[in-house]
Amino acid sequence: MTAMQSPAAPTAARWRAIVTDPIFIAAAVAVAIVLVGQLVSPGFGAYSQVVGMVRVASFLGIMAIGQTIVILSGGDGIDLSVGKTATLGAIVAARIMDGSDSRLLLGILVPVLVGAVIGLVNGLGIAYLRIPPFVMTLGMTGVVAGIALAYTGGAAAGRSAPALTGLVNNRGLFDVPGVVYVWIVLIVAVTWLLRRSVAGWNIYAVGSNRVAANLSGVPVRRNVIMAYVASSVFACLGGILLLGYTESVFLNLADSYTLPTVAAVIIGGTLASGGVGGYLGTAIGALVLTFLTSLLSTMNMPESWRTITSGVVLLVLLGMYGRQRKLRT
Amino acid sequence: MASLDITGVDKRYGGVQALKGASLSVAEGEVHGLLGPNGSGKSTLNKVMAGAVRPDAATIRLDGQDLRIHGPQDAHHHRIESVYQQLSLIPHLTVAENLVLGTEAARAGWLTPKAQLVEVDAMLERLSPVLGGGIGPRTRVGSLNPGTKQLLEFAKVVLRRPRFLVLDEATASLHRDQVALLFAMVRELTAEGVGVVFVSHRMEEVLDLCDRATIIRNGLNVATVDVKDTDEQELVRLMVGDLARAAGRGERPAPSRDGQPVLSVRGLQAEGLADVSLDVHPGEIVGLGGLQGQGQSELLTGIFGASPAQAERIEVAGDPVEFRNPRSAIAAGLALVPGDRASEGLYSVRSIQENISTVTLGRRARAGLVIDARAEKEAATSQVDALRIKIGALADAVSTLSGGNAQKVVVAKWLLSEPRIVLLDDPTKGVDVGAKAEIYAIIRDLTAQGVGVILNSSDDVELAELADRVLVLYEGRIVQELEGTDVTHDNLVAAALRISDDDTKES
Amino acid sequence: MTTPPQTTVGAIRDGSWQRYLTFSLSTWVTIGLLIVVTALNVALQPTFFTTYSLTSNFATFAPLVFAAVAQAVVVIGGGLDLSIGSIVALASVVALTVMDGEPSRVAIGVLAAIVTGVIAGAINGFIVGVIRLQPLIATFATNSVFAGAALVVLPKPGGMVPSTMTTGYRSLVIGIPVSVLIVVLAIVLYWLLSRTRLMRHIRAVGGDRSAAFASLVPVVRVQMASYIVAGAFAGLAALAILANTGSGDPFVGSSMALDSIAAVVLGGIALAGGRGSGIGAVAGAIILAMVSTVLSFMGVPTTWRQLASGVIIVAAIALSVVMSRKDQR
Amino acid sequence: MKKSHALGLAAVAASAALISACSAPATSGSPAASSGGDGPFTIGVSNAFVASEYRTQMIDAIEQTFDEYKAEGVVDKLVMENADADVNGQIQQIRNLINQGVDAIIVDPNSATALSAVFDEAISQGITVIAIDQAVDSPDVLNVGISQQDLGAASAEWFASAVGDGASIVTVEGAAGNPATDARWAGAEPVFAEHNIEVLTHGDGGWDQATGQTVATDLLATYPNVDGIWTYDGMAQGVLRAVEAADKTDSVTVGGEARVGFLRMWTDLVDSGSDFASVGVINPPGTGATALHFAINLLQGKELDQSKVTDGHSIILPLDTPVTNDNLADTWAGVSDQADTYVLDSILSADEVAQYFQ
Repeated sequence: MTAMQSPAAPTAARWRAIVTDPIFIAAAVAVAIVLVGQLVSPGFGAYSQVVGMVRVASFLGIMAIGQTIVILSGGDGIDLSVGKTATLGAIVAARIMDGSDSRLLLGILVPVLVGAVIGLVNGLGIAYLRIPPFVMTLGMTGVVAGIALAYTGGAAAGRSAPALTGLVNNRGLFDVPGVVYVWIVLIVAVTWLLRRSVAGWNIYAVGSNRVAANLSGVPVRRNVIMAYVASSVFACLGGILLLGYTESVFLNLADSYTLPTVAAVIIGGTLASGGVGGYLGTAIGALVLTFLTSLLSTMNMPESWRTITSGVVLLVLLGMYGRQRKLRT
Repeated sequence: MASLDITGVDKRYGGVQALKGASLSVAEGEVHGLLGPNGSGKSTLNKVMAGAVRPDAATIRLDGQDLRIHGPQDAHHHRIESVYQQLSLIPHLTVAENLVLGTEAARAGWLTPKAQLVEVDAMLERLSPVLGGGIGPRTRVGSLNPGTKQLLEFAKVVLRRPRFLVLDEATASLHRDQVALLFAMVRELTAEGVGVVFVSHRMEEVLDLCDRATIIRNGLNVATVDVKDTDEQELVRLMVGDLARAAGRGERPAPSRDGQPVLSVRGLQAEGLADVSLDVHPGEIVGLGGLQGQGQSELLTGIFGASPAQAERIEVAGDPVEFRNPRSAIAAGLALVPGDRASEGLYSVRSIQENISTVTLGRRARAGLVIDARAEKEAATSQVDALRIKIGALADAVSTLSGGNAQKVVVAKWLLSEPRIVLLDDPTKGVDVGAKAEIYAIIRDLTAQGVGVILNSSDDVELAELADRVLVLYEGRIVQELEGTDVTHDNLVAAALRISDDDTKES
Repeated sequence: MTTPPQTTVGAIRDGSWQRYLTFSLSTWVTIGLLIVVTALNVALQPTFFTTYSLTSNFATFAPLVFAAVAQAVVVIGGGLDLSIGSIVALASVVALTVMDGEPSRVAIGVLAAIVTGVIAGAINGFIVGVIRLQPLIATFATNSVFAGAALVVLPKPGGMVPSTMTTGYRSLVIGIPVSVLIVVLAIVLYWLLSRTRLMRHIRAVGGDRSAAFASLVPVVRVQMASYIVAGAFAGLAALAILANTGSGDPFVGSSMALDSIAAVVLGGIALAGGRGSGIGAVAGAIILAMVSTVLSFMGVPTTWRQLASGVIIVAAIALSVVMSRKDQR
Repeated sequence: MKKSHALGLAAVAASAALISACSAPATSGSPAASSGGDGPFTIGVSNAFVASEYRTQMIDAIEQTFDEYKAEGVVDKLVMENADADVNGQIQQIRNLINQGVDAIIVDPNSATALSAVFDEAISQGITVIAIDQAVDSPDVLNVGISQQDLGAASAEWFASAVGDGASIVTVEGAAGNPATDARWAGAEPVFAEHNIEVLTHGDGGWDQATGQTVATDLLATYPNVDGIWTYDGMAQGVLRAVEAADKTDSVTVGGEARVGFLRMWTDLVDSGSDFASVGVINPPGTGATALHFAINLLQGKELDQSKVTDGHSIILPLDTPVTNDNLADTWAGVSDQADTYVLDSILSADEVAQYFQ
């Protein structure tokens, strides 16, 4: 983050700071994957393919906004319910929109409200009952899955509004689909909010030292709760966009996104213990993960080796900058 | 005669040089005092011996042989054992489990506790008169009081049969009779030829127990003396250097105490505090004295709404207030510079700018929401300039700063809130001399503006220099009040040790 | 712990009788939950105590029981292992391949499962202890690696477990179902483990890493060992699954990591480490398994069952967490 | 649907026959289903994957058919074990059913082999076990369903003729290691070989249209000159969307699926004047209800006509006529008001099932 905040003074130390910055490393890895992909299977680095991959990354990226905030807010923060919440958001949205543009707005608002309630429950359990976030959100995963099942009766119905499908699937300016612009706007907005709003600074304060934050008059619990609310809200938003991608919804649409959101945050250089990092890194982390998945699937590598490779890549990246403090200092 | 010699120890933490070629030599059978003001590097030196800290440079010799100590286990291998200032008991384990931790008897990995339990029982039996009731080998350690824990820590190390024993502030939380027992046991050990390094802030303990003493200051050796040939004044002089002499009462006129107090507390109760009442007048510095850990910090956090406390009445400038949390206290014009800078005062991984801004962020923000980057920068810069904080850039993490500058950042964030009452909990702990003087100047400036200050300090020299009045606490109560010219170093030491009654000195 | 409640003032100040009560709280929650689900099971299922019912129920509990003990060891040591499930999968397919359906090779198969678990655990331990990556994200990454490896060993479900294993698993020894004995074995193994110096050190490291380091505990080695022991238990879980299913499946155990964590929390083990017992985790695993059985016997409509179980589990976890925190005071 | 209508009548007929035919009391715990019983029977269903609309449709059909039998007094209780579970969890489900004293179990198995032992437990207690959707190896369990291999072959036949001999294609298939994925490929591979079609790579679509869409996009980028993408139910809609996004619906042939969402896109394309062609081979979720008919017949003591049984314990149901451009309009008219996830279905009537018995 430091590299981003300070004016670029081209001294050696400054350069070293930039080169060892997780964001730089992650971005370099993302570029490297595209280059390797282009060498291994020509066409992988083509403009339209890269745009296509960025589009796919946007779903993960948007769901990871909340995960970033939750992890930044510290206290072993993590939200394991994002995948299920995103799925529920998409299910509710599909049912409300039901293929009609006139209900688009309602179809976005209601799921977002549903998400806010889920996040509120997570936040209250974590802030007031002081249930460890890992356990609380893991438990909520079961609850949200249950809600989705009870709500749909086992078969999700409805369809995305055409405008939403168009936003995600139709190419717009520079052949780039609208969803990518939405994501870019969100990257700018979230990064800006984290750096330039009172709420954002308070998240960093709470994440880096809760005792000091409390003693400085920062409302710790309120910030923690808001982080989880934001997480579920962005999860639902991501789910809604995913609905636009597939047009119709199914019961495990976004379930598999949970752990990748955490991975994207960590690859993006946000400290797992909170207080340091930001959304730009996460967005690049989402690109890295998506590019990697795409590369491995076009390389005709069997599923087994693809799984192994992605695990190893994650470990190597973490080894480069995710190490914890030594005991003997 | 066998001895443990450690020489040429250098250790740097970030921007702070904790040790610069310090050395220490302990002979078999002696108790060797290690003295120095706070932050002089005593604990770091001890930890180097214990293997808990990796020195930048050091030579350790045992009986003339070079030793390599890469970790606590290496030290243990040479039977060098330490009681750290920060206790190393595991809260969820029992007393017996803690006492043998790391040295459990085992056959092929399976615990064979019987023989050891006999030793543990014997040790607990020995300690039992001063240990408090109901503590047995199967008691869990977590809920025990600090004194008991400290004794157990000592017992744990003694059970390891040390040849050399480091006791770093091992008596800080102990009662008088507990200290007496510990001393008796130390003397038994030295009689058996054990060499002991003894660190304590209580001069009379050093004079009582030690044969020799090494004094370090700012990471450098000052002197090694035979305790028999010296006295308390001399030791204090060596420890604090010229500072003690130079410390005057400052130029400040004594504040008036006629008007309405800016802060008035009646009947404050909390854990570790019993029925404390006090008044602070505008421009007044009220010191909190006594041995540390007698409720001073609890009093400050209790007033500030940061820890559960009930008061009959708290008034700020005559208005009754009730602080449920620090936020309400801040709104009423209070500020707290907490005792543990790193864990309570700073966001160490965040920038200096953010640390300075945190309390007053909402005031400068547009509509209370959006940060005005220029206003933030100006505010922080003004504080950095005013307090002469030495920084690289405002965007640098606060962890890059030295102790004194970091503390100034804590102070700076409060100055921006323009407080009416400032609560300072040991504000110069681990701060070097120069920065200390600057912090004193800041405190005096505040009082000149009519701010009321409560200052808790572990440094009696500091209280003597700054405080208009000192409330001496003992076991959570105000037991004595020193005022005006009575606030002297000697009186403070006397009051802290509660020897004034016996010595029939002035009070 | 045997101090009677009526006690002297001195004892109250030292907190011994209060500690007696509060120490029990989280244990009592676990025991209480176990009693409640068992009672419901017995009430709803009159055949509960028949030999077949006992055999079959415990046969299903056993794999999660071992996985929960594995997780318990790691969690007590202050870590977390998200890869338990894929270690189970890997160990099971390796053992299956080694045995190749030959009853004479059962012993080698057992050894192979445990050794596989130990190796996987050593990899986890090395990454967490020596390389110092954050356990959550590190084991998430190794989870991919092990899951991929399982697919390499056995690309698709199949293979035969020696019939001696499957029939033995369902038989009786002196009138007691073998599956019950195997769950008892898990308890006995943990009890034996708890009497080793290693487990004492694991608890110390989980309780306070730096204090343990200062107290001569070889922290890094102990951390590694905790993952290795967990791997060994995961190997045993793999064997229980093989005996229960009679066949191999590289995808088995996918839900086991999160289930084992839920079991550990239900068993009164604090995720912060240092506290609790693997025997609690056994109880937690059984509670978790029985909740779904109870709901099915209660005739809760299937679309609502998941929601019901989610809510019950969250409530039980909250109770367990809140009570175990009271122990700390 | 049409066949469901027939079902009601069939059920009436069947139960009428039943009431008159069955008078001998059933001995509980009779070792074999063939010994016959007079009911009413308790039926158990085990499904270990609920987050799937296909499975829900399957369960719904079973419930509907069950209710019709119940109205006739043939059955009295349906015990549902319907929750996400792995193999071990499904074993627990089946044991729960055994413990609840069911007479027959209809199971959509998670594994072909891993449930064998628990099936033996059920059968030894006299329970009739029928596996649907995925065949199992246990010789005493009756498999009822279409052949996934035949489905793969049928889809590949159409596809091969659409892309032509010697074409280059890629595939987007289900999850690696999944039996249905392997069986479908086993059916398709010889067909492609026969037509000299080169398969450049196999994509893994994870039975999930979002993944299918992403993988197809990736493959189109790296193999821009492919003649077709062979895929099937679950992923086809996503693949088609990727092809559409690449603007290649005219040049790239897409294997299809018999699901409303896909049919809608297909119809829209055809309506917009495209000569897009595809195929939807039906994998009917209604097999579950068909299996219930088999279960009732077996419980009533009827003997299977061994000439209609494959490898001793499998009933291979014939494939329905696939959806192609020829019958697309008619098919679409019948299902256009269903949800996108609805799968074209067929349930054998009780009469049709009776044909399988002696």
